[in-house]
Amino acid sequence: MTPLVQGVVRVLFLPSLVVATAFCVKGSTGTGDGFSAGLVAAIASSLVLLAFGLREARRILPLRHASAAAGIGLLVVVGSAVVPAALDGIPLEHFPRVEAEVVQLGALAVNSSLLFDAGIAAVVAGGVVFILERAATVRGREG
Amino acid sequence: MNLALALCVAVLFGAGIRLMLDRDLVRIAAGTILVSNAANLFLMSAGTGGPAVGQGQPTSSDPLVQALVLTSLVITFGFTSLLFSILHAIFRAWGTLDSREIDRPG
Amino acid sequence: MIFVPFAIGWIASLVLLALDGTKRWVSWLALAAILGMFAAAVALLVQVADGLEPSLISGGWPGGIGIRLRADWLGVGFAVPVLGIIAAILFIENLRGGLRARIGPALMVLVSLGLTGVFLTADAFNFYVFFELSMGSAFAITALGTRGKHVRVAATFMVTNLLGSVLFLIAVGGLYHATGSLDMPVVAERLGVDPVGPPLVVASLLLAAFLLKLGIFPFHFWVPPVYSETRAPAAALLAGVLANIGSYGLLRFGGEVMPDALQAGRGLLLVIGAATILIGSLLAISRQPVAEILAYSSIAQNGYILVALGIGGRAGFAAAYVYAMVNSIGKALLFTTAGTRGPLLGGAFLVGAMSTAGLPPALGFIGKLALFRAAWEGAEPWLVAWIVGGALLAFLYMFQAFQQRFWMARDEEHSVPAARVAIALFAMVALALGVWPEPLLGTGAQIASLLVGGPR
Amino acid sequence: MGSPLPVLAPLAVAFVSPLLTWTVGRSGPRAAHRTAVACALLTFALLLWGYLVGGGEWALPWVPAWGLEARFALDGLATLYGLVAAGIGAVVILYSGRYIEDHLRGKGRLREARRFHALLLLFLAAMLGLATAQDLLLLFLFFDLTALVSYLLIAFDHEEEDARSAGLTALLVTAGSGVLLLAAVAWAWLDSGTLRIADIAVLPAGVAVLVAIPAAAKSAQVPLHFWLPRAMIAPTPVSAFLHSAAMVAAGVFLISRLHPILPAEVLVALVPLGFVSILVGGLIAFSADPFKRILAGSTIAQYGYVMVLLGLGDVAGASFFVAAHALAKSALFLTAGTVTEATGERSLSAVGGLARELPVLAAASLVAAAGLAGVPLTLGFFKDEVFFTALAERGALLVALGVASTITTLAYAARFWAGIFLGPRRRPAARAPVTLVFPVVLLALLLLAGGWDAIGLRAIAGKAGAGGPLALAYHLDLRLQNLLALATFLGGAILFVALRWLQPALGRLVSATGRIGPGAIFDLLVATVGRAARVLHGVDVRLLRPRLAHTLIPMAALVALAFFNQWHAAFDAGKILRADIPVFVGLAVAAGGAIATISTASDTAMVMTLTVVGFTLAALFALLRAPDVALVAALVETTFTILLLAFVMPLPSRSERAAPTRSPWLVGTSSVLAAGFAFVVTWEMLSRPAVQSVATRYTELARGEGVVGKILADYRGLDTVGETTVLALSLASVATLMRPRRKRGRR
Repeated sequence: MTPLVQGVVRVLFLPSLVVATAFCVKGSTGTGDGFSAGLVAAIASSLVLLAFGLREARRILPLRHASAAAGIGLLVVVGSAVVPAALDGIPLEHFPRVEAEVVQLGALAVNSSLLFDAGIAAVVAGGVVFILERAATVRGREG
Repeated sequence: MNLALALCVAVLFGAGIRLMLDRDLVRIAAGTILVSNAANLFLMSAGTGGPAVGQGQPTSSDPLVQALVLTSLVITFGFTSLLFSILHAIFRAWGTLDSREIDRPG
Repeated sequence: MIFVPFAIGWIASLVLLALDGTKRWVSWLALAAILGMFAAAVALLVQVADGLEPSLISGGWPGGIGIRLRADWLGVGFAVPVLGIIAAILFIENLRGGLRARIGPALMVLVSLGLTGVFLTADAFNFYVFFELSMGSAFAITALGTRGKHVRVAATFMVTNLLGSVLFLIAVGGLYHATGSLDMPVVAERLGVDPVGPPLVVASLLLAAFLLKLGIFPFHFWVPPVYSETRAPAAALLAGVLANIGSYGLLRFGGEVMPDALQAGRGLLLVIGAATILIGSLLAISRQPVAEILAYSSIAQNGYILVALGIGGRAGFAAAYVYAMVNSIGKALLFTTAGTRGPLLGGAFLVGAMSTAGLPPALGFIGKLALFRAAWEGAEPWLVAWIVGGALLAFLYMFQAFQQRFWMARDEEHSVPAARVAIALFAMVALALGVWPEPLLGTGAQIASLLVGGPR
Repeated sequence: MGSPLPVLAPLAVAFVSPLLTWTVGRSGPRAAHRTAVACALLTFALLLWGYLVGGGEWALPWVPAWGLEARFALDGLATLYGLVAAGIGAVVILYSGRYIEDHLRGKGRLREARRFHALLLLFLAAMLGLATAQDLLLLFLFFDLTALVSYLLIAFDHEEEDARSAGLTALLVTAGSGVLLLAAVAWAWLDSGTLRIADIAVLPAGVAVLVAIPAAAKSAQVPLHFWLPRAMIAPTPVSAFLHSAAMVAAGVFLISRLHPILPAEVLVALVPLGFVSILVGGLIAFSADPFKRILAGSTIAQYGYVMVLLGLGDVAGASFFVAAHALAKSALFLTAGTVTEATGERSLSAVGGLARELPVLAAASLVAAAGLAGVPLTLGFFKDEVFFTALAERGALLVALGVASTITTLAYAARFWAGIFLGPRRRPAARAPVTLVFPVVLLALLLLAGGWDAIGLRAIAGKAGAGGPLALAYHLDLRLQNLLALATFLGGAILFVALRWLQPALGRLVSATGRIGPGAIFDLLVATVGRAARVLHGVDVRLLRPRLAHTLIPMAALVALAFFNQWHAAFDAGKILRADIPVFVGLAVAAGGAIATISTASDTAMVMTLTVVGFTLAALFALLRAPDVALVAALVETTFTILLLAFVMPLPSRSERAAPTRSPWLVGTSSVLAAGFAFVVTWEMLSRPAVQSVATRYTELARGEGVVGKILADYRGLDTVGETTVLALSLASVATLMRPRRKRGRR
């Protein structure tokens, strides 16, 4: 890949992560939710993978932890279903309840569905990157 | 409007099936993608038929249908990548993806 | 209380995904999880038997907003036996050296989770999501389970069933558009009062999707290669367990959600069912390898479920449920036995063959008795003759398979004795359910009165 | 009807003994044999005690959901059939100890001796269950169980092809017709609301016919008799026990048990059936050469007598006849077995004049043959007397037929005995071991004792017919029965002498009817079913299997069927607003892209067109005012293109991969059909009037912003959790499948 493209990709990488978190956070007010966040992150990292090749990409991105990220994401998602069920018998109950007062952090209403979206984003991003990294290694080896 | 939507869903579905009837497994997999796209468009059109929903904001179509389509999109994404990895395994085992050779009558 | 099996399933699959499935203890951990879900399902059954209907709305939202899970006779009637069969299949597979794939155990738990979801959810789209969860794990198990050349059947299996899922998705979309709600009882009630009449087109889509799942005659072509070329546990899972999504779907969507559409399609169901019995049996007779005979036999036997549904009414629905369970237990036993070697298996296979042919005391004859009762009640003498003919053909191919597998072939290397004893125990259960058929018939009667809505 | 113990004890012992014999047998065939004999004798003794104590009844709730109750009772009928089964069973098992060891030692399968004894005992238990059952469903259960155990016993030497095919034929005829019995049970239950025989007034005629067919099949009556001669390939003890005393008795037992509730017109039909079977059985007995086939023909004939007696309504007489015949026939079968053991020969033409070498066996089997033929001073005389008294009041024709039948019986009994023990000696006979002779002597003594005062059978048979003991005695006067008996002896002697000339003609006649008889029809039927199946499979593989199209055609047919049923549904094309123009453009582009995908040359081109379709759809979703979906659709499409390229790149270019598609016209029509199918479904759905949807409640609850995000994350969170799990499992499986090639796990 020509250095120009590599430069652009490197420049673009961090802002795309910001956009991803924006989607994730804005879920409950505007468009965007966990999936779009995860996909944006996945596309960004795949761009790095394509632009810099496998070895270089492993240096820039923590590719080794991709499957771990997916695992943690899934843990959060499943947790947000199971933990409220264990506590008071109703799965997927988010805190604070709708009628309860909402903790405002600036314009952001902080509640547990943010965590839920973040978990989904982690699963999507981690999973896709893991496959791409695995596909790259297989293609690398079998030529 | 209904007629246009129905026509487009029909063409997408027909093309998808045409691909799925092919002998080459990659085209069959592509056919499944088209068929799923047709289903998603069908679901989406189910939402638009209803009365325009939502005040203030630009009237958006039925939010529940949007949620359904989103879920179906993600599931299709998961399954299609699984299907392609199976094709990859078949290619490694058989060296070909032409279903005529592979589908020796069992 | 109703969320307990889900919680166990999710946590266990999460843990198992992280572990290396090829190790033996991981497979045993998966078995423990499935047994936990089975116990939770039995607890739900006890609650339903006491007359109360446990239900719960996810997220604590008011009705219609959140997704409603509920356990009624139909849901629990399917969940308990199916989870039991999965546990039995995995138990026998563990004794034989466990699943080969790294994420095998996790997939087995995910199949159980998916099926529990399918049986216990009252929301049509949620049904689709759990339907996809169990199908996805089945695709993965087949893909990972088959060796070398056989991996091609995973493609055939996946492509056909993806088409089936698309049909079901379109049907759910249609149902939502026609009634404005996804909650099954609400959909049923609004469809009942619908001026335009039942959406027959949506009903035909549902029928096609579930017939494809059951492998019934016009949609049966994917069943023989897939059932006969996957390894024993995967084939037992597909034939014995996943076919139930088809029968449950027909009972739930046909019996509860769209009863008048089912009534309109009665004749069609009878014809398709009868054709499946004849063609499935003939194809089974024509084949030599035992795995293929069993594959075609499961097509033929599922035809009886269609016939029972075609008769409909209280006796028809009861017969459909009893036959669904008879097929699941029978096929799971047969496929597992066909996959193992050694003494004691002849007896187990014989019990399975007896059940398929309808020979007492194995549990098959209970299904036939319920079917005969429904047929006589529905005043369909031609159907009685057809079922008798089907039974004769079943005698022919099942005992030909028995003789060919156990009397002609000599088994050189024997499987692990513990596995063979486990299979013998599984056969004992099939015998016990035949000698004391109360659980099946009682649940069948309850389901029939639930669907027909008559006095409990 | 007394305490449950008298019926419970024998049943319990009977059902435990096969398991007991199987486990004890582990230490050796001798141990298995001794336990088996002990168990059979114990069952016999318990039954006798139960009868003497006055019988008993035992009921337990079986299937409350259908109001069924498992009820067993030791009444007269049950005692008689139980005693016959247990008694003959004990004698046969005593005999089979030595027989089966020699039989199996030759084949190197000695360790299977315990399985043989266990199966015999299981059969005994099934017969006992059948005899004592008081409920129609229980009758069916044990009726079919006997058929299954007989299948396992007939095909005991399962390495021989014809043993297997004989077993399968027997199973198909007896258990196959058992399914008719199950249909009858279901009908009777619907008709009278209960399955308890005592509570049913009368069975409808249809049910009676459905009961008569399996009964006739199991008692080897014409036309379903052909399985019995073929089943003679089974080891001798099996023939002696099943095919003389127990298995074939189950059929007539079924009719005797249901006799009070069977309509008269069906019972009467049994009389001609019986006589035809007597004729056909006699023919087989006259023309057959192997010992056991003669006896098989004789069994068919003798059970013809029983059918006639049942047809005339004499249940007591029929039961007495079954008991007397069982003693004689099993003794003759055992004789045949011993002769085969001693000489190694199986047919009459190969033996002769063995009286001198096997004197005791000759004497005992003479008594048995006399018993079969109804010679005075043996129990057999009374069975013929019963037969004649029943026929006496029914007019001259039946009496004549009766005499003709007894003449044939005398003739083939004499043919069997004389053929073996008299005439020129063709082959030397080794000394027969005591254990193979003693059982025949025991049965012969019983027959002689029976000749004196019918060893108590008169009382038991009387009770079986729910009446007083049978009036049987020697009357030295010129009553009709005595005259008929004399006529029988005269006729029989003449026929036996005439046999020497009739023999070849009869042989040709039987082999001719054999080609068109029911047996041949059965084989033809099975063969044609097999051929039709293979043809169908050819069609299935060539046409159906490889192509998905054949799923679509029935699917389209289903939808069309539903569509035309609702023809009146209003179809409206919907209004065209100026604002919708971009939507139409988007739809057109998407459709165009889809069609373009079909004709792309290489894989990468196909992936590109797929992306075009994907992105147009994303744009469409945006135009249809669904921003969230548009966003995710676009992102999924991009990720997907990258993944697809990663998969597609390593594959060889398509040109050398794919050959031209199969018959294009079929593929063309199927896809057009599918398109039409989708068009109909979508349009029919879109034309339905808009309905008040739950979506409005979601919007109010979420106060109008970020509704879709809230639905996904909160209101319908369970869907999303499920879907994320699906995604996780798919990605995990892809990762495992994509692992570079290395030996995956140990075998």
